[in-house]
Amino acid sequence: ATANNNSAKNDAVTQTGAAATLRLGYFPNVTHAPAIAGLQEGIFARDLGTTKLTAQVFNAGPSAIEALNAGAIDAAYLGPNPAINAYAKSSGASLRIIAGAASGGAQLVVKPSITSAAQLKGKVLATPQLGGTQDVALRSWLAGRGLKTTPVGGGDVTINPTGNAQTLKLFQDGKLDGAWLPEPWASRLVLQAGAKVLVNEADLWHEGQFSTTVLVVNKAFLDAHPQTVEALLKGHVDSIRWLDAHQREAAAVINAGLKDAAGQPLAPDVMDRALAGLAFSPDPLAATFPELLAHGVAAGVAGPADIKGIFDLAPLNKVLKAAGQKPVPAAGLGTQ
Amino acid sequence: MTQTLTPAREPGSAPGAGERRKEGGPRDSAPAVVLENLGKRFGAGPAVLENVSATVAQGEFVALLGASGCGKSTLLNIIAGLDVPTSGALEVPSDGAAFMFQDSSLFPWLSAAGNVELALKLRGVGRAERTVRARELLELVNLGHAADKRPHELSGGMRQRVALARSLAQDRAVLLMDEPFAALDAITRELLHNELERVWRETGRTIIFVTHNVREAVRLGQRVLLLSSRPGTVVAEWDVSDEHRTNAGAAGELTAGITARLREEIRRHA
Amino acid sequence: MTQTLTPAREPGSAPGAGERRKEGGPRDSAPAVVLENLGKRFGAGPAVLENVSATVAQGEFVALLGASGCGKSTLLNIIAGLDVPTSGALEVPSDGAAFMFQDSSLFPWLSAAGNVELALKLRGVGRAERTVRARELLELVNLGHAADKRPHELSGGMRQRVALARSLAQDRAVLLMDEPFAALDAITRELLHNELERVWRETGRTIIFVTHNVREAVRLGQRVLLLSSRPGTVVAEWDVSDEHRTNAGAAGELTAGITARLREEIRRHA
Amino acid sequence: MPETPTATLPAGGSAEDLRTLEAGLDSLQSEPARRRRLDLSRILLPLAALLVLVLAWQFYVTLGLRRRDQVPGPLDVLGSLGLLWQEGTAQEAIWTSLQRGVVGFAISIAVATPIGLLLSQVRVLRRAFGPLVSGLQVLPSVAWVPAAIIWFGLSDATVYFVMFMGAIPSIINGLISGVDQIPPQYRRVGRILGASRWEMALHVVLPAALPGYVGGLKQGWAFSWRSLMAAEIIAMGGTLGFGLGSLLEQGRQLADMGVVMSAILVILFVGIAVELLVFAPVEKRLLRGRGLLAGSTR
Amino acid sequence: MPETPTATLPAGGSAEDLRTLEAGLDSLQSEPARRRRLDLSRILLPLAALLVLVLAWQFYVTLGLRRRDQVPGPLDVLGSLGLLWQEGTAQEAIWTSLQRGVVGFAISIAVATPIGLLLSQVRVLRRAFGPLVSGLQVLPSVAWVPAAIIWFGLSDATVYFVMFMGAIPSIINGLISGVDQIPPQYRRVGRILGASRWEMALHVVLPAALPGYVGGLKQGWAFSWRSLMAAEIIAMGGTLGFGLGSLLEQGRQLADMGVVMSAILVILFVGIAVELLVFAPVEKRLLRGRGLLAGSTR
Ligand SMILES: Nc1ncnc2c1ncn2[C@@H]1O[C@H](COP(=O)(O)OP(=O)(O)OP(=O)(O)O)[C@@H](O)[C@H]1O
Ligand SMILES: Nc1ncnc2c1ncn2[C@@H]1O[C@H](COP(=O)(O)OP(=O)(O)OP(=O)(O)O)[C@@H](O)[C@H]1O
Ligand SMILES: [Mg+2]
Ligand SMILES: [Mg+2]
Repeated sequence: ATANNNSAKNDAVTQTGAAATLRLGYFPNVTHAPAIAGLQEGIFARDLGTTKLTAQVFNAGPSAIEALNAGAIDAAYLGPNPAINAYAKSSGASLRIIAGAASGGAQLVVKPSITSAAQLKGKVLATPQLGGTQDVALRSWLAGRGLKTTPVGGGDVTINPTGNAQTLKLFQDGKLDGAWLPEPWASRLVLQAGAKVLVNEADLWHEGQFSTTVLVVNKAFLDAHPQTVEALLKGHVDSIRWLDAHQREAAAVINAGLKDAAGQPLAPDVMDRALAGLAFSPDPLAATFPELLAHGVAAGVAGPADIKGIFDLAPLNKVLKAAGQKPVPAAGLGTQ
Repeated sequence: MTQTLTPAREPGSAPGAGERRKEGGPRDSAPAVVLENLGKRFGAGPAVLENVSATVAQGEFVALLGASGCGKSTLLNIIAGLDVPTSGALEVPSDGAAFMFQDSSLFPWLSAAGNVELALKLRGVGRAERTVRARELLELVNLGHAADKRPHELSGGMRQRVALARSLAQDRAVLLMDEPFAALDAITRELLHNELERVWRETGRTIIFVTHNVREAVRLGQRVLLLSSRPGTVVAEWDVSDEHRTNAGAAGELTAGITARLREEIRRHA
Repeated sequence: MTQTLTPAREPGSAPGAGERRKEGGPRDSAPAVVLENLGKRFGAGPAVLENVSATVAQGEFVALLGASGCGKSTLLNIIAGLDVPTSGALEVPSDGAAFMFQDSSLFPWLSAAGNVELALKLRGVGRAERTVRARELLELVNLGHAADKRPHELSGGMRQRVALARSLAQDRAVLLMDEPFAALDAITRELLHNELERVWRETGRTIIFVTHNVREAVRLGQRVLLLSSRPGTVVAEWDVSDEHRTNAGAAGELTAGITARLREEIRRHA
Repeated sequence: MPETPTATLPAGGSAEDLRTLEAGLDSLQSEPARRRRLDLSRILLPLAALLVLVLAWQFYVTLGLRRRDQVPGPLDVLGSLGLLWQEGTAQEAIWTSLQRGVVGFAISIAVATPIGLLLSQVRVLRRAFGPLVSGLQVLPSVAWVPAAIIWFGLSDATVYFVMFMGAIPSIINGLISGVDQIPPQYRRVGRILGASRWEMALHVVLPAALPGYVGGLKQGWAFSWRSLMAAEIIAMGGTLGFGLGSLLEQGRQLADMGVVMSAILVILFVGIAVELLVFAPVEKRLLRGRGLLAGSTR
Repeated sequence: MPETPTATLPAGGSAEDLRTLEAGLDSLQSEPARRRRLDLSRILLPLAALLVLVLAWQFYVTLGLRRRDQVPGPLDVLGSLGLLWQEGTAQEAIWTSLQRGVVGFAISIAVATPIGLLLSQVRVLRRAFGPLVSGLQVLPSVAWVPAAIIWFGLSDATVYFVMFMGAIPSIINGLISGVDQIPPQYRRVGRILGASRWEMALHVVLPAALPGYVGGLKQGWAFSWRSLMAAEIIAMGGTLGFGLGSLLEQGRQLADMGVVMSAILVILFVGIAVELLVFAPVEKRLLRGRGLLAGSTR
């Protein structure tokens, strides 16, 4: 009972002042580039001032959510679906999405012999996680082309929700016919296993934009330390700006960060291809969230949920305004 | 209590020579162990003991004889409180009894001395005294040289002697011994007979011991009880007088008489 | 080989009454077991056996006497091939020996009949015959009624009798028995003496048996060997003639002589 | 000083009366009757213990230290479980896992027992491979997943392989440690009875080591089951059936503590049921047959 | 028919000669000398077995059935391991995990032993909680992760908690099954010697159950170590140290088989070392002290 008391302790000491520490969780993944660059370049540390920053690397979504829920970390970079799930299951008590981080960068890659949706009938495809963004996207895309699937694996196309690293190996081994994957895995399959892009998820969304990574904070932390959350957001926005401004160095910096966090960098060609498909922006694309949820319900992997209030973009817009940038909309799903 | 003692007798079995000779001595004092119509049956099997009644006075030395498998060990177990009778009642001293088991039952993880010391320790004897006392007891059974050996390094007879030393280490008023000298050679046995008798006289313990050696029973016991087989009942008892102890002829006669009675008992079942 | 047999003798120990009486009979045939200057020592401890030399003729019935802990069981173990001597040589039949251990050593997961049947099975006896034969052997030791009991449900003497039945179930030429009747009452013991003798006569087996009962040794053995203690050596041997078997007086005399010699041996170490 | 610990002397009556009374008492005390009574307490006591734990849990939840979605109460979990049951997910998961667990465990036993016997009987093999087996035992299940996927793809074979690698070393080690505790006298008797190496293993070593071996099997079952849960997380649904491990992981991924707790409860329940219905009777019978039951609390 | 299995009769010479020769033979056969020789074979044989396995592995790789990055050869893995060593990652991971493993296991023993003794001695408790303990034993480690994070956050306490929940039920069960196999006669002797309940547990039950208990501890260690690996996957770095489990998971996440195999080899090596350096000597000593070593292949 040490870590989780931390936020409570902060409450007691400085009611609405800056927190003594901020614990930030992220994955060693190119889609989390704003976190990696911000840590690597010291941007967060600079913007947080007196608040001490601790970074916590996670391997998988569940532990990150559990840690956030328990107050073991205060903020985290996550995929939109885990964020929606956590929000819905806790009836809004657990977290708030306070900014977007990355968008784009997901593709359906298949064996070169497959060139059309019709050829997928009877094939085995993989997605990273049952009910995850890509899983839902694949299922609804297939449904749109008359191919039925069920969550337990039956139907016209078999979908195996399995870990990305395993997917790479299985594909190399010819045991999979394709996969709907986020970066850098789509790129790794293309460049290291000879896969071909059948669908780019960006093509399915309005203006080619869909959320890949968002920044969330623990709700209790947000209530207790709005000031610190603002500082974090400033660092986040600065980090994205840095990424935009230093496109050439970005790859090297992210790879250095990956090396620190995960022990190994990505191959340069994979990194370049992955970055090309991704866009970094503080806009969480709130308008796409209801559709995201609807797809999940339609695919039978999620129940209907109320996500009104999941966004708290007021602090972000304050920061953006101060930086002279355009405010972002919450699309009626929270404050803006 | 002594008055009410009427050993159950199979109808039709005539008392043999020397039977039922009553005497004075220790049996007039308060009884240490009273068995009343004890019966014992394992599970749904046949009765092993039936209507066993006997009284053992304080300080008495009683020998228990009987064919193999007649229920002697079972009876001792009941007296020691390790088993419960199926019927009947018994009175025993509340502090239980010391027991020397038929198999030596030493703890294999302790040395010979360690086994004896444990008995002393559980009795509350202090550490320093324990070591000395255990050594003395092992010397008593001629095993001073084997004090540090583990049970598996001892011969059968040596193990039995360690068990004897352990049972003597307990200071209970009643001492039960189940064939204590079975695995010993004639000479060692004789030496230990003398030692046991000395200990008995010095401490005034009540001793009930089982043996298959009729001469041993006559040599040591003040009274000899004979258990019949299937079911076990006390079918005969003999008092051993001082005359039997001093006169070899009388002892031989008694031994022969008891053996004849034992043979008769076994024949009944053959 | 019989000619070379010169039992090792402690210097200065005079042969007692009846010792070294040689006879004809089975001992003239080929030897079944030859021990030459056997020595045994456990680890770095003192010698348990030293210079043990003896020859047992085929079909001979030899009794082995000795104080408790003198090395009798160790010697039988060596003869059975369960232990290796530290020095010396021995000749035994290549098919090993049947062995009745000092503790009954029954397998607790098998019933009495199962234990006997296992011995028959490992000998290659067919299933149907096994059941019949095991039942017969148990009847022989008066345990027909306890065939289905597990060892823990048997009394000490009953377990010993099951072990006897099991050792008889083996058809080896040599039978080693370690205190086979120690836990039996006088009458059962007498019955089994007769049975054992009958089996011996009928099958012509070579039997070496250890006992602490000098009368039993004289009753059964054709020859009695006495082992000294620490270290164990054959210090004396007696031939038991037919006269000892028929004449109670002669038997008593021999028994007394052997007992006296045993006492002398033990005194030397006291 | 003398006291009367048991004073059940039947009061008066003719000898005949006495005998019938005694017979009655005896038949009451006889084995079958006692066994039935004990079995009830065997079911009721664990249930009582469970009830106490559930009450403690409810109490903890009532204290309100944690958000309800993080630490759901027993009723919430029951609701969640009911939902899973209605959907059929719970039954499917239980059935899939139980089937795999039983099949995999049976195969593990069949493979591990001869290997364990061989290692325990042949010194050189034991020395050479014993430490390796212990080493394999401490390898986490997840270590086998990459290899299993390379060899077997996403099929049930992968799941079974991961299970085997968890259970087999454990059963081997259990058997070996059971064999090590056999009194050497048993082997000596076996030799005297003329047992060949094979007969020795079959008729002496295995039965003698049986109580220890069954203890080892219990641990082996735990290893299998836990490995199975780990294997079922490799992939959920698709070509691999949906088991309890998948249910647990799905709950975690959806941040649905109700589902997580439901899965935990079901796994716990299966574990307890296997203990009560399989291992407890086997152990009891074994111990009873060897006279080891007296004084045991089993 | 008679043959001479052992014909080592010293040839001639005076009695004195003979005696010294015999003494020489004896001292050669005495315990310490033999023990030293055995210990060498205890190290060399497992190494030989390992070597054979590595050669088989190299052979499999040479066959070229699989791509090299999927099934790296021994040399590739050695290179990968060397790299990890140079970076200090390997040492850090080993040290962190070993430290946690030892501390966690020690605490597990300290907690589980009294509980196990209590359960094995008190029938009602055994009946009530025994099945529950068996149930807990089959719960996969991952089931405890959410609860651990809720209670302890991302601290070492979480890792230890997950370990305890893996190791403690296993040790309890091992002890109970050891106690169950105690010959009842020992308890009877204890009673006769006047042992109180506590003395009985300490002086009779525990030492009598020791060989079975140590076997249980070995399984308990495997459970601890595997649970530790599972716990180390929760999160890497930050407030939680970087252990072998993290290394393994990192390799898996990157699909880098070199790192995965390195981690597996290191875990295997630690497991074998613990077996050889800790459990084997303890077991051997125990068995020797009770005369159970004769005929055993240990
Ligand atoms: N646990 C048990 N279950 C069933 N029967 C038993 C049990 N213990 C003993 N018996 C039976 O009780 C009878 C008496 O056994 P007990 O050990 O008392 O005999 P004993 O007189 O001591 O014989 P011995 O002189 O051979 O030691 C035997 O027939 C035996 O089979
Ligand atoms: N494994 C062993 N390790 C050390 N010493 C042993 C071992 N086995 C036996 N001894 C010693 O060898 C000696 C002889 O033992 P053995 O069992 O042969 O005696 P025995 O003549 O059969 O005695 P008993 O008549 O009491 O059975 C004893 O002093 C014993 O302590
Ligand atoms: Mg008895
Ligand atoms: Mg002996």
